[in-house]
Amino acid sequence: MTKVSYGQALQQALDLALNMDERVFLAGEGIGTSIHLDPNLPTYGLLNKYGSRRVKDTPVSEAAIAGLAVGASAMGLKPVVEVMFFPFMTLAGDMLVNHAAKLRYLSGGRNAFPLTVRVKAGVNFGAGAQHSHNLEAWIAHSPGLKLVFPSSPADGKGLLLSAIFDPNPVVFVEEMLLYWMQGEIPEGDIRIPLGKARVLRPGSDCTLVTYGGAVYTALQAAGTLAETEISLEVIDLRTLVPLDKACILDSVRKTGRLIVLHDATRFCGFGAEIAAIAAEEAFDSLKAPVMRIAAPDIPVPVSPPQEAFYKPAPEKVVTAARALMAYAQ
Amino acid sequence: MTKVSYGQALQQALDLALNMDERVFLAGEGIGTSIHLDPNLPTYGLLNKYGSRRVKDTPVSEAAIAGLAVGASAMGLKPVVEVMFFPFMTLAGDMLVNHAAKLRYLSGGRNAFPLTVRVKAGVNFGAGAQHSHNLEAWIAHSPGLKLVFPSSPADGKGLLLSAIFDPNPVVFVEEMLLYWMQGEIPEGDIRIPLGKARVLRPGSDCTLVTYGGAVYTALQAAGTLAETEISLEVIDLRTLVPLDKACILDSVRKTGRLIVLHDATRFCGFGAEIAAIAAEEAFDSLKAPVMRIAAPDIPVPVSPPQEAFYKPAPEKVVTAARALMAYAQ
Amino acid sequence: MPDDGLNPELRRELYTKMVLIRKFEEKLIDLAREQARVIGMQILSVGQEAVAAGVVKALEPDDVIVSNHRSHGHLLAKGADPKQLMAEIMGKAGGVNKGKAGTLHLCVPEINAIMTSTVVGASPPLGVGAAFAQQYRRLPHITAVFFGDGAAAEGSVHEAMNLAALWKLPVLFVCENNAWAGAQCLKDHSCVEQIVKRAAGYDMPGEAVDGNDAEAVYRLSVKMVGHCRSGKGPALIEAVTYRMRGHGEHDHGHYMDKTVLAQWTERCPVRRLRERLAGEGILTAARCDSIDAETVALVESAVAFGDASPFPEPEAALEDLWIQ
Amino acid sequence: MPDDGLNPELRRELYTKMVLIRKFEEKLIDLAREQARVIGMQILSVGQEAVAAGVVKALEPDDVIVSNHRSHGHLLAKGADPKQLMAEIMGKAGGVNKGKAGTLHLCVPEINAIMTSTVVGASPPLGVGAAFAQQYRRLPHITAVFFGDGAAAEGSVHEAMNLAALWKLPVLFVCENNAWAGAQCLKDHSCVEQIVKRAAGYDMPGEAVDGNDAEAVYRLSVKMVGHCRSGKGPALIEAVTYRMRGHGEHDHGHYMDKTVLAQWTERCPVRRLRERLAGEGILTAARCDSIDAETVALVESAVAFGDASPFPEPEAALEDLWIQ
Ligand SMILES: Cc1ncc(C[n+]2csc(CCOP(=O)(O)OP(=O)(O)O)c2C)c(N)n1
Ligand SMILES: Cc1ncc(C[n+]2csc(CCOP(=O)(O)OP(=O)(O)O)c2C)c(N)n1
Ligand SMILES: [Mg+2]
Ligand SMILES: [Mg+2]
Repeated sequence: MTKVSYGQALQQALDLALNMDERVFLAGEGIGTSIHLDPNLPTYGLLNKYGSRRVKDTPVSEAAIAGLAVGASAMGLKPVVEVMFFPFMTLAGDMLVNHAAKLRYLSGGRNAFPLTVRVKAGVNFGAGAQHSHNLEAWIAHSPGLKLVFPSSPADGKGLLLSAIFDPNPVVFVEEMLLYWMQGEIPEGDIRIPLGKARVLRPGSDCTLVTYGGAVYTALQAAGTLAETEISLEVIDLRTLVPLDKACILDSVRKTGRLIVLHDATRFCGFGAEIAAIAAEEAFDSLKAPVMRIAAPDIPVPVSPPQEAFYKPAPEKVVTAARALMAYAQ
Repeated sequence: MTKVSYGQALQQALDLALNMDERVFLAGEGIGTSIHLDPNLPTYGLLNKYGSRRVKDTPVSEAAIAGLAVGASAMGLKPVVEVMFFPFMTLAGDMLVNHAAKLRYLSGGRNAFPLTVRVKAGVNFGAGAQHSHNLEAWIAHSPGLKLVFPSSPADGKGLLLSAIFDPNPVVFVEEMLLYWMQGEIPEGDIRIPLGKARVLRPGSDCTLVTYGGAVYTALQAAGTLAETEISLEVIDLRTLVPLDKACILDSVRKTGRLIVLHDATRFCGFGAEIAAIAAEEAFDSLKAPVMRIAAPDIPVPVSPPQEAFYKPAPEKVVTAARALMAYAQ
Repeated sequence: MPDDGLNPELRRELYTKMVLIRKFEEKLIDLAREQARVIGMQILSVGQEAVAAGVVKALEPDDVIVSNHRSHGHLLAKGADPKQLMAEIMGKAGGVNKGKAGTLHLCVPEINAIMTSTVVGASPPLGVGAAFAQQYRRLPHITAVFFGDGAAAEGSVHEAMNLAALWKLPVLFVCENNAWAGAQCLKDHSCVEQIVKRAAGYDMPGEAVDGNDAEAVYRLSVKMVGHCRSGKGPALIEAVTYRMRGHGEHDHGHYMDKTVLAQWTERCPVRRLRERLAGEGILTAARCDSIDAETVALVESAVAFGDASPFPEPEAALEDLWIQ
Repeated sequence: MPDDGLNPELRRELYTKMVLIRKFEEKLIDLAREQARVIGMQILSVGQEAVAAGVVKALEPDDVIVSNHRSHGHLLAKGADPKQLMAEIMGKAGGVNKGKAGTLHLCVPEINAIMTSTVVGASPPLGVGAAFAQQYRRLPHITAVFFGDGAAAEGSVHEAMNLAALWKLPVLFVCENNAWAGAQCLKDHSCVEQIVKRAAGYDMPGEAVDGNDAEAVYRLSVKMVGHCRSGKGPALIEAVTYRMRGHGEHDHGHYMDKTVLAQWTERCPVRRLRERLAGEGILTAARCDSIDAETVALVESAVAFGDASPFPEPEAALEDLWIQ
């Protein structure tokens, strides 16, 4: 185990993958030569180490970058391409959703697209709605794409390695504001299987399901709640597609209460799916309504107090958990 | 009242809007001169009637078509543009989601985008996943866009008129296979307000929430169920954003049971939002689990038996309703 | 290596391929009329056979093609099995894609036709990705990408060309300018009459050619394929041709000028080549007739194969999405 | 009508505008260093002021501009209030967009700067839409669209140009080629050295100009604006200039060649115009100094205005999305 930042953990995964498999290459805008000179960024130093054949800076052309990944993966390569910020995923949408996700299926299983798309998510860096807009629910609603959204350095490394070597197309979401967060990671090619959630903090009163940066909002709230003897079980999904339904349902059946939390907007967000699954498959265990905590249904504003308002705060989780505990059917 | 097809009803709305307001213009691929010579298509005959200044055939350029709508509406026009099939919405996504939906908000309310995007949805025309892929959940998860999905000629006409004259950007989904379905419509500029659902068939045992072409699946199931004395209340949402939550909740509080039905795929589909709302806000009225009936999480295959398999059938609703009635907590 | 001299054998092969495409698609015209024998839209390349035959003849078997919604000709020219193709177009389990693709997304890996997309403008970025893999793996192969004059208006085509030229990828862009994008004629959807004008904007060679002359298409293709294969980057061919039918068989072309159509019918690429080869004594009329008859028989056997194949099981729709 | 002769008054105005842009942004450099006085990235046009000033001077007040992420210069040139702009960049309630836009999405309707997008490549299709409205309403106005050399690789730019040229829309495309797209220099992201080469592919006039010479930019703009306004369709200007700082103030330009930067510093557009006007006796050095000093004072008062303005209420984030 070594202690590195989330960004460095991702970097190690990229480095290992490049090192282990000649079929892996990276491409994206400024992933080689970057305006940022920060060793905590995932692609830092890789151009120097692997050269411009394997680490490719591209023009500002999201559709072509995604097309590059689709076409190259159809030929057996393992592209790892970057879409800089989640809102720009719209520009890569046709290539990913209509091609990477569908063409294998339509071919009757005759081709394959073992590609990975890395994309940055997150609010609270003051750039506003055209840079900050978590669209994981779009990807999750596109059959044929896997979807990973890790919250820690160790998960980041292990899941990115799994994503890169998964034979299916994977969208890998990086929580930008975590790049500098430190954590222990194992050395070497240690993979974490896609599709396995993790109980980050066991609890008995109420289940909280979340992922990505919101995990820390949840843990903070769990700490506060513990002071007043409410025991919150925090589940980090890690992979959104395929979803570890068993982990969620086991927990809800145990606690009888469910809060879903994410930084994306509420309406038709990923939380709706989790809530729906609980209402369908754990209905008889539920002792109280399901609660979703999410961003309000607005674009991300730039002004700091408003951007802070946008992002769900731990206090909202605390209030929700208390309300659920107080609920009498 | 006159009897016309769904397509002709939409046509009347377009015709009226063009006639009433000089600021309205239409643009899209083949909306003027079309490969289809069918009076049931919404834009049939309008080029002849209004000329090429107001009814504009465009190049095959979805981003430019959407950009045209955004830019022209910012200047006070009321564009009604067409994206031919839902999957091609991916190509217009940046202009609609990052611009039409966000720029007014980011401007602090200083501009406006009174545009309408018409798009065709539907399976069962044998074209496969690159033509058939209902993405209404994407739009619904994009704050700043209204979303309409009418199921009948009268609704189509009344809602399209409201959409065109709404000061906000609206995505208007047309259920392609209904174009030829006949129904009564009122004459003249009769509008149906956005955001109002409709109870299509009152019932007391179980609520079914749906929209678009799936409404007919629901009604057929309701008929079958009535034979065995299960009374299904069928709600046609008509507008998905803004959502008529009150109508849904009133019904669920009355029946205590909820089925959600749509032709889009299940995972993170619009049905998840409805199910989540029920689990949050009508929990104490629910007598049984919520059930979602939707397409399986696969792309739309071409082969007829498989395409038929993809589309949720009335029998699934019947089975679900019976299961809910038999459910004992 | 393809012979870049047009020897008699090669010319006969060109003719044979074109007849195959024509007869195959003429059969589809019939089948489309008989409801439910073929699935979905039938988007045919009748009149454009010389482009598919001429370009593909200039490729090696290991070269890759990426096709669009009007794909039958490209795939047959590359060597796709007419039986499996026909069964697929019928939506049958014996189809090359088990019935999941139908006519619009045919994928035939065994002939290196790895992707077909019916999203207009998608083939160029897909093909650029394939060509990248060829360059990356230092293969001597190239990728040929087919797209239409209508597709040339899509942003994806621009991005693909810039990237290909910037990285000197071995991709041959083949714009089949058939004068139509749906019901819009060229002057209604393109600001330039010649798409090939755009090549200069990417510092890549571009040439237009009579797309109804298979030999001319072949000759230009050999040159451009040579350019791509030599590592000098992409090239653009604009094959000027004409869509002899409606956009698809559901379109009766009410907006098409019958005089213009008649003029292009005069220039039918199959007949032209036949007459030329007959004139030069390379194929006798009798030999042509027997090629035609053999092809018709081949196509009939493809239809019989398709008819005999069952539809896939409905539940098999759940297969083929994920690799475990 | 703008005078297309470069009379002394106009030349003085050009200078004054450029000084305003330069001083405004130099202040932002300071503020960006003092944490939390300005919000988000500061993407400045230092060194590119001649493009904004020259192009906008050739426009009428009723003409529209659509800008991109590097917008301050365009907006100030068009007449945006520095106070409200500064307050907005600080995220304050008194900002031109109530703090919601920050630096990247400034919208200033009163000067017909109706949209700014930080999505690279978005300004051309947005501007084409605006120009369509001008043509549709038979207005005598045009739309000028600013975008970068990096943006030229986006598909949206291609679609916008084709549509504008096809419909002869009154839109002036202004490509500010500042040699960089983030940390990628032109030869690493574009297959052509001159973006203007692409104009021919749309049958529209296109000319490159020294983007560090405000008078040359103005002269070419007058010509191109005239073309657009006369109903002949769009035109493309490529203003060749240089980004004198990092991509934004968070970027210290470690990848930039200091020698090249020094060469371009020699060609500073503000100094060049000042020296030229002084040399010709149009502005004395003293007058220049007093313009500079007045501008600094103006900028300081803008900062004071911004400082004095409160942050918006958090809950006001819920406003301004929908029109009821
Ligand atoms: C992105 C997208 N937009 C629209 C369509 C509908 N469409 C199918 S073919 C076609 C015309 C294409 O014209 P062209 O590229 O010239 O090819 P051709 O049909 O003439 O062979 C259109 C608009 C589509 N399939 N994909
Ligand atoms: C669609 C999109 N992709 C990527 C980015 C990130 N980005 C911001 S500015 C920039 C470079 C743009 O270069 P150019 O168009 O030349 O403008 P300049 O910054 O040089 O003024 C990039 C890649 C973005 N904002 N939008
Ligand atoms: Mg065509
Ligand atoms: Mg630049």
